[in-house]
Amino acid sequence: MGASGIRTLSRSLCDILNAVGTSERHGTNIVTLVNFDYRGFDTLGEEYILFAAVIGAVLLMRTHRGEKTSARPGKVSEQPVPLRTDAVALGSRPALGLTLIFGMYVVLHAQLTPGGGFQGGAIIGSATLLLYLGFGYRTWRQVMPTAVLDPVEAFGAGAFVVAGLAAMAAGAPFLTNLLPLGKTGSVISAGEIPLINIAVAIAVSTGFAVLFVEYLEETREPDAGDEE
Amino acid sequence: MDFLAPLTVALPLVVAAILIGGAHLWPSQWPDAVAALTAATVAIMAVFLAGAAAKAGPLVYWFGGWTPRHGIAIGIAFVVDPAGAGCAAFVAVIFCASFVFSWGYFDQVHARYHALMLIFLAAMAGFALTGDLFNFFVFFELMSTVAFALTGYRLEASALEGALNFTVTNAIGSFLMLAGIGLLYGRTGALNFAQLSRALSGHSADGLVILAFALLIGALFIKGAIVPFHFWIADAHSVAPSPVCVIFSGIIVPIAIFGAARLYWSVFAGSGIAQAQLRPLLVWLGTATAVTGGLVALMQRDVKRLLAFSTVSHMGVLLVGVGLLSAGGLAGGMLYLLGHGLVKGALFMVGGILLASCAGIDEIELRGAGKAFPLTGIAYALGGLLLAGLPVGLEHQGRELIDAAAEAHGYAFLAPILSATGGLTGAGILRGAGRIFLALGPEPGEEQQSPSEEEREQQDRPVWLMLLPIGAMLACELMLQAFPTEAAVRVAAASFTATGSVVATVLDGATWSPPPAPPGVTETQMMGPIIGLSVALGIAALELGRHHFPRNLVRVADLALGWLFSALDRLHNGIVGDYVAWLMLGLLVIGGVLAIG
Amino acid sequence: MNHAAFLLPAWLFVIGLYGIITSRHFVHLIGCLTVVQSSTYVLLLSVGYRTGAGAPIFADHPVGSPAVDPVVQALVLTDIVVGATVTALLLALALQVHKRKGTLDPQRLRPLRP
Amino acid sequence: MTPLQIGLYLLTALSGAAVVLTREPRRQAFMMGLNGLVLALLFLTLQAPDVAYSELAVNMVALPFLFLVTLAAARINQHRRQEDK
Repeated sequence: MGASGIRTLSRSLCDILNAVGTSERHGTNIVTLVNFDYRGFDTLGEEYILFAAVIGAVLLMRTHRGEKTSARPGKVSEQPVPLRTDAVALGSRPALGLTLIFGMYVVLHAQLTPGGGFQGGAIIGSATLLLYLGFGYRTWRQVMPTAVLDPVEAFGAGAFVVAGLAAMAAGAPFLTNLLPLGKTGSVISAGEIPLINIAVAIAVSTGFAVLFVEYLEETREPDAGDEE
Repeated sequence: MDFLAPLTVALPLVVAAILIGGAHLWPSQWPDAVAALTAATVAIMAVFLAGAAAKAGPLVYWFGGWTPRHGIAIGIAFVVDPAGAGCAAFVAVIFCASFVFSWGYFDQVHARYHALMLIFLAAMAGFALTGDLFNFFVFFELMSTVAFALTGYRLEASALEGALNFTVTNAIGSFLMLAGIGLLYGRTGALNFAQLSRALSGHSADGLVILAFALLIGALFIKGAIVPFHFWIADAHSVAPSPVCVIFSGIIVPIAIFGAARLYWSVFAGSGIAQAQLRPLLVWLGTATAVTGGLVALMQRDVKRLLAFSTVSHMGVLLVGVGLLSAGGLAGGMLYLLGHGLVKGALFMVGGILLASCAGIDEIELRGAGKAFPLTGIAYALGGLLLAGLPVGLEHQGRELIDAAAEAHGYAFLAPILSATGGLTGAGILRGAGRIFLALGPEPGEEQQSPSEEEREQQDRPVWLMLLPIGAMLACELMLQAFPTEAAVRVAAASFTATGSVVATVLDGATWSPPPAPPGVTETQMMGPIIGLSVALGIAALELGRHHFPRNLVRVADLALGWLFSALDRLHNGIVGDYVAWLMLGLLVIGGVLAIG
Repeated sequence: MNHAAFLLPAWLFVIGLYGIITSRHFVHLIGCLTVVQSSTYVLLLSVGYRTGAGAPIFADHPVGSPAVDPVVQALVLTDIVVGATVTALLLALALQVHKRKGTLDPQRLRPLRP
Repeated sequence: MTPLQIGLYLLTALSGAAVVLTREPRRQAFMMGLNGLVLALLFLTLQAPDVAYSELAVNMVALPFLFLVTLAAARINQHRRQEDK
């Protein structure tokens, strides 16, 4: 009986995975092994939910907004709406680097310690906010043009499917691991998991970045064409 | 042949990513062509799968090669049975038609529309084929998310807030389903349908299993627009672009009922949830849905809202078919699903033509505006007659099987009621056809002006291109009768309901022995079509000719029926909080009835 | 004691729904929706929890030591990130509604009807 | 169940209710951030560090930010509407 108080009929699936996961897949984080190997197909679906939600939000906001917005913040009762102050700007710059490194660490050690493409991607995506807070809207938009973000996100999403299809091309079932498993405990281990993790992290982080860009665009003045 | 199973999902997904990745590179019309081709390919693959599954029994495909160990499922499986594959094929065909219909319509959004639609298609194919509970949820959620995105897309819609009602209620549906999965997993430690079924069978259903069942079914009923979970549907349909409505009404709503059937037979059939309680519950919910939907549909003057509520009504009939919990009833439901999807899709496309050509969707405002489009009018009227019960086509065959199954379970009295509800929805459509395409009915007065703003869907494609898929879909509905579709569906329903054999095939690799198909209908009952058609034609004639009747008579009739319609109208008030309250009430009813038993 | 673990998700579910039903601001309503959502996560993790067991990560404790259920964790962790983007989509819708109607009060935002 | 877990269960119940009962959307966004932190701690004690990461990254930072930006944009829109009138 589990602590949750449910009269459990069998615990076999979870026990099997905890018992054999590490020796079978050469990774120590069973959650990641479940996510990206045993039940990788679910994760593929989840990644596409995220992808679809972001496309949907972009479609909604970009088509409802005029074609162009300026870099000037919008106003409420003649006062520009301040979203960042000097102190915040100063603090954000060093935080940006730290957060990015931490996010990448979380992505790359997924099969070993807690972390993975989803969490790391969310952290990296949020780090782009620090870019805005630290360097301002204009720089931020120059570093991350939408024309680049969209294809990169699509690449992240598509790469997962392609990994699955590659297995089929090799004659194995969809999403079967093709790479050597490596040494348990090293960063490059557990077969394709690190690669898929990076793909997911790309899709998630650009997804969040696109959302932030689109949302902040909503707070800009429409481009009247009289300045700049 | 197995390798086609994952491709039905993977192909549209990868094409969607490519379309977005190069969004700015594609010449206009390319995304249209690529999307239509992809949908057609998926349809062909699914047809092959259905054929293979009909011959050799369900094909089991384990993703990542994680086959069961000692009878315990480790990974995710697709269990491709003829019904699921047939459903996927049908979905892909409707998508193909919808892509042809919307050719060039969405040029300015750089393939985003096409990518979303392809993800939509993949989600539904996966939903129909999967044999794993959480995977089922993932595709369910993927469907919902894409639907949210597509609903809010139309820019000039006057009722964008309808999209909010839709998203909030359906998001709650997703949470309900996830909670149900959690409870069920806690009880059984399994996610595979077959494994769940094996773990649950032989035990009496206690409160936890019943709660889980109620949550899962409730979630599917929200998507399936079953009363009282249906409130979002018209709000969503009046906002979404017509090609998307084709998918919503023709597929996504009925496929949720299909999903409920899948859950029942794959997981709960042996779980000790008493059929004695479940059958009347589902049958009465279905009947209530059919009646409510029919009445509310009749009140609408916005063509798309009318069609949306008629979908509610038809989902009630479908639920009765499924809820009889017999292979025969299910076979009827599946045929009905096919027929309804084809007809309703065609009708929504007519709505799209009206929006594109006449810049309006309000039936009274459009009086006579359709005179220039006789073919469109004929298609619209034919659709109305088919929904009302014209004794030809797949939908009619489905209705006959449902009636027969109802009779076998002691619900013979339902057949005329269901026929009459079909008549109600047909009446609304025929009334619209008479008014729009023949300029029948009274001249609209000042106060009759449409409350909606001017709406228009972009028209940059010839009418014949839009008529093409309409004609093809109606032809399918009528012609497929000539092929042994009905017999094939009965065989599919038999293997769909053979829970024990499916479980053994999936977990133990047992050889498949085909179960006997339920009997077909031997003698045609003319009672149903007569009731349906007379209700439809009668009400349509009364409404269109009301200015010829003595004024006092009309006033008395309005007074007599007014309270009913205004009460129904007040319920559909567009306030999301009320919708959510209704939803919880429905959940309590389902859980309560099953728990008391 | 054991059934107490279900009280929290049930409570979060009910209070979130209460908020949705009574909400007078769509952004607030979406906030309540995230509370309902979090109830499902708490439920799933409670279901997989076992007293005295460690995390299903065998980096610092050996394989074979008791661990909680990794499957529910895998299900929840992706859903949290994905749920956030779906919430973002809802917010985007709310924003467009506000642009057109100038209000976010559900009581004043009724779709037009015949 | 440890005392720490019981304490966090109670705290989660409170913070969840607080999110709902904070009717002013801007303050609610900050409450949501706090709720995310409490949930992340609860998930940690339920031996789910992966999930805690997820919850922390998303519900403490990203979502409250999006809520705040939505509200700011709505206020700017309101202002524009009034100006137009």
